[in-house]
Amino acid sequence: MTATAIASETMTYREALRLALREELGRDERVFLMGEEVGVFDGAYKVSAGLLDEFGPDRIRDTPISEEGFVGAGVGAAMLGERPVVEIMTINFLLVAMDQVINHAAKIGAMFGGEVRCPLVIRTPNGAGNQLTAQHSQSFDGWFAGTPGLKVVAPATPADAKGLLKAAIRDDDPVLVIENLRVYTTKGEVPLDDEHVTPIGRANVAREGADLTIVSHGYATVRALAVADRLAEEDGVSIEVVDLRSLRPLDLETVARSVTKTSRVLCVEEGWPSYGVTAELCARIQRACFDDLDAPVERVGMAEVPLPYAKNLEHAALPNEDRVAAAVRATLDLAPAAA
Amino acid sequence: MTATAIASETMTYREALRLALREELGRDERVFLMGEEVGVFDGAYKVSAGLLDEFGPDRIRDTPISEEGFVGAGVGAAMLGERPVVEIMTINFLLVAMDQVINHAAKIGAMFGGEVRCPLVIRTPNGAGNQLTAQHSQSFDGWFAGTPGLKVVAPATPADAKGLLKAAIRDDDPVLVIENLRVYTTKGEVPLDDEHVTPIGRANVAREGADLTIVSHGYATVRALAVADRLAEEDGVSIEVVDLRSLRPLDLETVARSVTKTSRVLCVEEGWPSYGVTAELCARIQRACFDDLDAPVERVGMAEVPLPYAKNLEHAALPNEDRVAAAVRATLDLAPAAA
Amino acid sequence: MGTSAPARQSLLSTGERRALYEEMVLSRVFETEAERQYKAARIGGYCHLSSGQEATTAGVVRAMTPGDLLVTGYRCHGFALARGVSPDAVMAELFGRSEGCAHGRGGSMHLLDVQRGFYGGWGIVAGQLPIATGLALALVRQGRSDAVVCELGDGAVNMGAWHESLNLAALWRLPVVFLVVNNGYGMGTAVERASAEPELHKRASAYDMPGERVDGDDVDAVIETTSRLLAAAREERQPAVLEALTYRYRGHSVADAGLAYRSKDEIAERQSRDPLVRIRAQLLDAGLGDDDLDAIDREADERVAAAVAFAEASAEPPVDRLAFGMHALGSGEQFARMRPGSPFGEHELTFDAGLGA
Amino acid sequence: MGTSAPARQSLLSTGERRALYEEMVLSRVFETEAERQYKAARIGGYCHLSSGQEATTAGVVRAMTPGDLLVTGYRCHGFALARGVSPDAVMAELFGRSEGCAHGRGGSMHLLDVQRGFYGGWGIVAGQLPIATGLALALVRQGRSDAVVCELGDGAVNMGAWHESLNLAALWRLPVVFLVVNNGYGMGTAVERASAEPELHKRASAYDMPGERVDGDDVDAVIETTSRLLAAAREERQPAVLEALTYRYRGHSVADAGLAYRSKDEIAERQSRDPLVRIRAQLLDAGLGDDDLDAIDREADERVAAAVAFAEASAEPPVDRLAFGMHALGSGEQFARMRPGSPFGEHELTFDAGLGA
Ligand SMILES: Cc1ncc(C[n+]2csc(CCOP(=O)(O)OP(=O)(O)O)c2C)c(N)n1
Ligand SMILES: Cc1ncc(C[n+]2csc(CCOP(=O)(O)OP(=O)(O)O)c2C)c(N)n1
Ligand SMILES: [Mg+2]
Ligand SMILES: [Mg+2]
Repeated sequence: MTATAIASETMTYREALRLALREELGRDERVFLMGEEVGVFDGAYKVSAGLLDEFGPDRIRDTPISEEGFVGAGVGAAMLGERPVVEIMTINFLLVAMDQVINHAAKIGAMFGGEVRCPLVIRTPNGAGNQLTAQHSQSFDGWFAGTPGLKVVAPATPADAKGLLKAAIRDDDPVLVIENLRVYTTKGEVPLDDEHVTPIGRANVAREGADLTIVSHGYATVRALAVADRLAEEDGVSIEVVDLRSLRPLDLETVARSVTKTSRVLCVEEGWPSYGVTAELCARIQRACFDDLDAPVERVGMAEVPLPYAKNLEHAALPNEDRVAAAVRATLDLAPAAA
Repeated sequence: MTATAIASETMTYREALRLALREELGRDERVFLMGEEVGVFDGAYKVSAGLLDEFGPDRIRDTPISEEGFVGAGVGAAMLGERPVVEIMTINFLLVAMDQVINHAAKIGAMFGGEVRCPLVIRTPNGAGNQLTAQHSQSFDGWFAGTPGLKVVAPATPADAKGLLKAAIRDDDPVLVIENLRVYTTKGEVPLDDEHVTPIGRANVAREGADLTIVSHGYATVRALAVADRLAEEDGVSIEVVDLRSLRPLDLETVARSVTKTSRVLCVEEGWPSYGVTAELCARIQRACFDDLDAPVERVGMAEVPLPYAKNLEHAALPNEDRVAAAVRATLDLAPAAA
Repeated sequence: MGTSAPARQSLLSTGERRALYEEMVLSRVFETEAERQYKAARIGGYCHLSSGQEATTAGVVRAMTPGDLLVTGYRCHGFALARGVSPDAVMAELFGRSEGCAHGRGGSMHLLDVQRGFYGGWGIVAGQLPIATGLALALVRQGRSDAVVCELGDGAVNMGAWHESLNLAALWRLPVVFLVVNNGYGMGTAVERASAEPELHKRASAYDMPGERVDGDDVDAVIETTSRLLAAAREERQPAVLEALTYRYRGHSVADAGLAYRSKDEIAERQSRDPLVRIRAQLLDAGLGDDDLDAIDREADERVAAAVAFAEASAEPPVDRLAFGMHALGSGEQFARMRPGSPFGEHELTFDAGLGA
Repeated sequence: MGTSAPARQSLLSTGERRALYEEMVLSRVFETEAERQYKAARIGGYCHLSSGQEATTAGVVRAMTPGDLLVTGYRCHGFALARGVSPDAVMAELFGRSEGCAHGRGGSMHLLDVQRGFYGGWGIVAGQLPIATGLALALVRQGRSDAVVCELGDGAVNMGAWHESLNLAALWRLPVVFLVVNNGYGMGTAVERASAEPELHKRASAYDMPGERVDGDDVDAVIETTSRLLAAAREERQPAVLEALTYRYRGHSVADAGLAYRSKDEIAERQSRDPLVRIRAQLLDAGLGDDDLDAIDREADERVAAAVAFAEASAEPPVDRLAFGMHALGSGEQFARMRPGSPFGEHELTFDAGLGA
């Protein structure tokens, strides 16, 4: 922390989200949090711990297990000018509320000719936990990012967790904030300035490098940075990591600038790559950087199976650091001649 | 129809689906059709017209408006060895049943260690009709194709409509058959042989050509073929059209063979291209054919907006023939030098 | 039949009843014309008519105060007109023109007018219920003493969204009246073939919520019952279910002949009890003359003809505003860096078309 | 309390009651050990215990015939054991081993044994209800006179899937009994804070379906009521709701201390009425000696210790069978042409790993 920097503090990703909620709840009466176990239980993953005592049951509203019902209630409340933040315990459960998110929230602005808006925020973690198995270890990020009318962000660091959640709450459109089960406990410096807002639609070069670019979001960025450090040591390669932060809009300008520099790129995601986020990245990068690429755009994600329970199978199926490192090496091995 | 060919008949896509249903209902007692208005009403789009009289209300089962309930009922019945064919009036309504399709049907085989299977078929049309507007004009093809545990097919011709629906019904895994609102009335030759089954996972070179490959599925293939004929005439270019037929599994071998020959490729889909089916095609083609491409893999789809009602806006937003033709020309214009 | 009897002596003055007649006739004439225009291919999409249901539509809306909110399904022409949206704006919307109430973006199913508290016009069966619940929650949070009327059909009561919404509304005591317009069929499916409890209002008990059934063709009964339930919603935050029994004369949509699943006799029998005829008779009893009433009918014809002329004259929405309204002002800035590598033609079609830039 | 009184004179012989005691003790001991193993990090994922609910679990399964089918939520250890799945296969599954009942792919939430008619162990709240409805539909289509028991929790009755499933079951007269295990809480949410109608069995009336409530800690009452409802399901295709009132001693899952939303006193009070103590007292009354019963307890300890040993000895599932079971035999052929351009490492991880090739 340099002398000129704004006061900041080291905290977990979870605490950074809580800080953002507390600041926005305090700033704007229209903001309220709604979801299963967000109050009395302090949140299934403790993001909202303590907020019930501070803001009361009207603003920290426990719901029945009825995702379709209370996501839709968020949509309706937002249409009347409220600023609901709906917590979905994990993204897997958003599948029972898809109709409200895709057929309703995402349609309102355009379908009604701009006559009414829907400033709704939905927060939910994606990805694998610790052997949570097939029904509880998914990432549907690309489905939402591919839906016109929605905005989708996925912070990878505590600072961005605070900044992007605040940006989402202040945005006048429906925004999905994708968190991650494993990232909650990661730590980092977080600005205490209550105007610390990370703009939507801006990627971040999380690590500078010259030989290859890794493009990722959310927890995959944490993995990417670890692999970059490891390969710098083991292979002496210099990897640049572009953390997308936003999936819709997508900041391809920043990605393309990096790829133009490194000529090689690996896209990493927690979810299944086929028809996933990394598919879109490959599609845009090969078009934007066709003349710059020395090798095909590569990608790594979760093995294309419903995630198995057994620890060894789960580890093998996830985009673990060994798999990411192997993909980096393979991408670097391809002689430019081949291109 | 050549002398050696099996007896075939010209019929609409809708009639071909009905023929497949009739044949399979007759062949296997375990097969039954279930959905809204499939019986007394003859089907919202008349695919099942007449089948109620022929097979009775137990096998042509009208349901309440409860997609989550009866899709799940199909899952359960399939687990006990039945062969349910569930009709969803349009793919937009599948959003209320996503949990049963993605969190349940797709998980059964792997999550239960192969102890039980789910031979379920879901049939539903995607795409735009005639000014049906934002909530009724969508295509979520890639969402399902990106879900391990599912198989997804999308016939573009009456012959494949019959062949792929029969293949889906006979398959031991859950299969989504994606039809299309506009393709129902298209006509074509359909083999009458009741063993006419189109294998899942095999694309079809629907038109041979040398200058550029269009890769598409469903109704987009109908558009692609029309554009190919038109540009052959207007510009004297030779376009090859690869009709995917299956989205999961995806027959990249056939696609790559064509691209290797033409060196230029345009992917077309009815839905939104970002994070869509064409994104996955771009990702795989650029990797499989990196050294063969003279231009980036291009794509065209529905404009990235909730489809507006007004006729002129709807036309502009859809991947109409003018937009596809313009994309073909732009892709051909790019000098190989540029690559 | 378990319907509550019409109010002993009507709450309506003759003038009010006359005004209701005007509304009901206007709705009937408007939709008859809409069907004609649809068949002339000047209206597209689905077009769901409510001919026969006018007493329910007009009566319910009459019981609402200006501050109350309205949400409906896709069969919403009558509700929009009853709530005071001009026939011009509605017809222009059906024609897909800029001066339509949704600027040509929504069409028949997605009418709205937020100034009049009409929050749409929704097309997914029962999808509007959670939204209505949320509007009611917002009313409470904002300290308003208004209520929400949420229209749905008899087919919608079998959707999960019905269950989740009613439970939330009852649990949180939200001011919303769920109006079940029971016209006997969901497309071709009779109520008894869809609902295990065909007396739909009884389902309210599963949420410890009052549920009532009313003859939806008796405008006095509709107004009386709706007023009572809305008052309880406004004053005690008591949500409720109101089932109105009525009948749809035309097919499910203009594309459906409506004869595969019901008999011509059944339709004729219902038409013989046409709510328009009923109220017209009441007005004659009240001393109005046939000429008065014929004049009202003529005015409706003229009003609708004028609406068609207005719609024809209204401009098509400009194609370069394809994405108009999709995102809030300022969003263009957020999307500015998305262009590299975009699908062919995407810029022209979307990014340059009203991303609130 | 509106619970049906225990059957006047019990239907159970002392031998049968003794067998039930064995089952209940085995379940309790098994789960106590599972918690220990979880804390020793040899079991992962979520681990939901049913300690305190044994009378409901054992009683309901006892009322089932071999041909009946069982579907449950994720809190399913006790149901698997009661249905006769060996503790070895269950513990091996919790350990994620090849000899687990789901070959290590499912874990605690996804136990099953189709030979015993147990169709899983599901993790999405209420997701198992539509599936149970479909199993019942299949029973009818196959002309079988068996029935389905579908377990769910008190929190699941607020999901749309509950509503759609019960309506379908009633409308189509499907042989299924929906067993609502009301243990007072859904995670930290008390029933009254989640359901507008806290007497959950009453919700059955919305489907014109019988609904009953029973003291879930009274094993005789559970068996009597379940038997009656299952008989009606088998013989008259009459679906029903059975609400069993019981209590969960431990937290929602092993990760939850279970004290943030309820008092220590409340837990102690319930434990003072432990169903295991109750049935043990009944057996003593019936003439069994403490030594007999202590022997049963010891056998349970040994059986569970043996299960742990079995699980430890069982092999981990081979990583090269990552996709085992995902697709039916012959699917490898269908996927053979998907490889070009596949994501890095995909072949090794998926295509070569049990696509039924
Ligand atoms: C979730 C969903 N499923 C199916 C449809 C197709 N659909 C449109 S209207 C309708 C019938 C609705 O009937 P009802 O609720 O009685 O309303 P009514 O048309 O009689 O006014 C159906 C099945 C839909 N729009 N949404
Ligand atoms: C659709 C859905 N939403 C949320 C969850 C997370 N969750 C798992 S169990 C549970 C509580 C369920 O309580 P109850 O139905 O009473 O069953 P119990 O745990 O008491 O046996 C919740 C909210 C889920 N699994 N599925
Ligand atoms: Mg109806
Ligand atoms: Mg519970």
